[in-house]
Amino acid sequence: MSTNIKYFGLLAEITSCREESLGNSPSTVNELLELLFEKYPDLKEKDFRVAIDQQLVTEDTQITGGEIALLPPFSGG
Amino acid sequence: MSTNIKYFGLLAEITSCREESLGNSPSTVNELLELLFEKYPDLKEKDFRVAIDQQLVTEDTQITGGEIALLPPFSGG
Amino acid sequence: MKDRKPKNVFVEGAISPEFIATSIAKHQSKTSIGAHDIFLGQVRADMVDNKTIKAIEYTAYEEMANNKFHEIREATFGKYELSCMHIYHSLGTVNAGEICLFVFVSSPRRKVVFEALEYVVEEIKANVPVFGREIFEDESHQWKVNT
Amino acid sequence: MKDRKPKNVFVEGAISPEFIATSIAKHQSKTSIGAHDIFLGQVRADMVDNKTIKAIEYTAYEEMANNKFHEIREATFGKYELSCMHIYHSLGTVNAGEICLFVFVSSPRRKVVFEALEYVVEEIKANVPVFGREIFEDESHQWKVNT
Repeated sequence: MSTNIKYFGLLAEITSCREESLGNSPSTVNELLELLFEKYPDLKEKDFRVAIDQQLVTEDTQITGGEIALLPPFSGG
Repeated sequence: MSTNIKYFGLLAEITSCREESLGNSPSTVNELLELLFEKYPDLKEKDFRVAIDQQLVTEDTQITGGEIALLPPFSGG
Repeated sequence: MKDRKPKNVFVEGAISPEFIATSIAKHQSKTSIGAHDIFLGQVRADMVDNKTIKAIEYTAYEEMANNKFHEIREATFGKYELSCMHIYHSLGTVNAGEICLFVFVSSPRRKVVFEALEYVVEEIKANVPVFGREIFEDESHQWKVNT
Repeated sequence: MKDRKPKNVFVEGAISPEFIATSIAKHQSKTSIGAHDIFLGQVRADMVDNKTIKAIEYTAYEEMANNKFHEIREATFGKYELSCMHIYHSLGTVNAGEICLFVFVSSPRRKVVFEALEYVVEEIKANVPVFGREIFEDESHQWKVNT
């Protein structure tokens, strides 16, 4: 199973893409973050939250599919 | 000296005029009100305030000239 | 806003949406503003004893009212850091559904506009000698009381 | 307002004063409304390190944002007795001085619109995934942070 990830705002600048498909299938958010920090070391410095299917999740949340998104601080309005 | 009085809103309906000049020269607001209640008995039932030169005054305020106005409850907006 | 002399707040009849749009557009050159807050009072077609209000006819003790509006402006600028403030109130007939009061405050940041706008509107309701005559569909009337 | 499905809150580019006027005008047939309160967010030409912001470019996680806007609407209707509520937010480029957020609440009486409007605006700022890229006059940029 591949893992699809959307990046927004500043994070999309760091990854140079708005969306990508990872070959791996991390089983928790924590595992996902480790993979991403290896791929994009600059991410580590940044403040962001993770959403799965549009719900904010914590690092120990299990990943069982769904749409994953990395969200920098919101700045609407 | 005559006393000029402006009436607004509901009060102008009771007095049938928006402005009038009384022949008498009451020396306090209280005296003025007695004169007006005699002339317009219906005023007695009504809730209103008195302004002299656009400042709200109390019943014992001295009248030494100026523009007198009878103001029913404000209902702007 | 350097213009702090009492000015005429009253407009004849209802305040149109186009008038409001023009006022908003004028602020687009003031690029230090980050937040606007606008209050609009609209005439309600309330039903009283089976009769419906079709309009309110506003009169005012105009000189005193304009001075009170000015005092409210001064007090508000003293209490809150605003970029600008505009107040317009109708005189004469305003039909149900039309706008009779337009209060517009602007500031670099949003927190202050919420507080300032409510303050201004409550001050106007309480302290400005404006009088509303509510006209029913059968042409009878009653005098508006603010709550 | 019976329409409680998530709807698209986003508009492309700045929100014009005419758009706001049209929205106000549409409420003149709703004669149970006595008070409107409108918040407008305007892009500030802030200066940072001697460079001036000339525009903000907004992007959003649109599906999540529209769902969040919907949740905020539902929560607000649950907390406050409103006649209606409208929210519009820009996507894409909004120049300094132009409007990027338009929140409009209406009610029979005024007290509730003040509270409801501030609640809605704070909820939007805190909980809706919208991202502002601040563009300086020399085309460099920084990412907006809400305070």
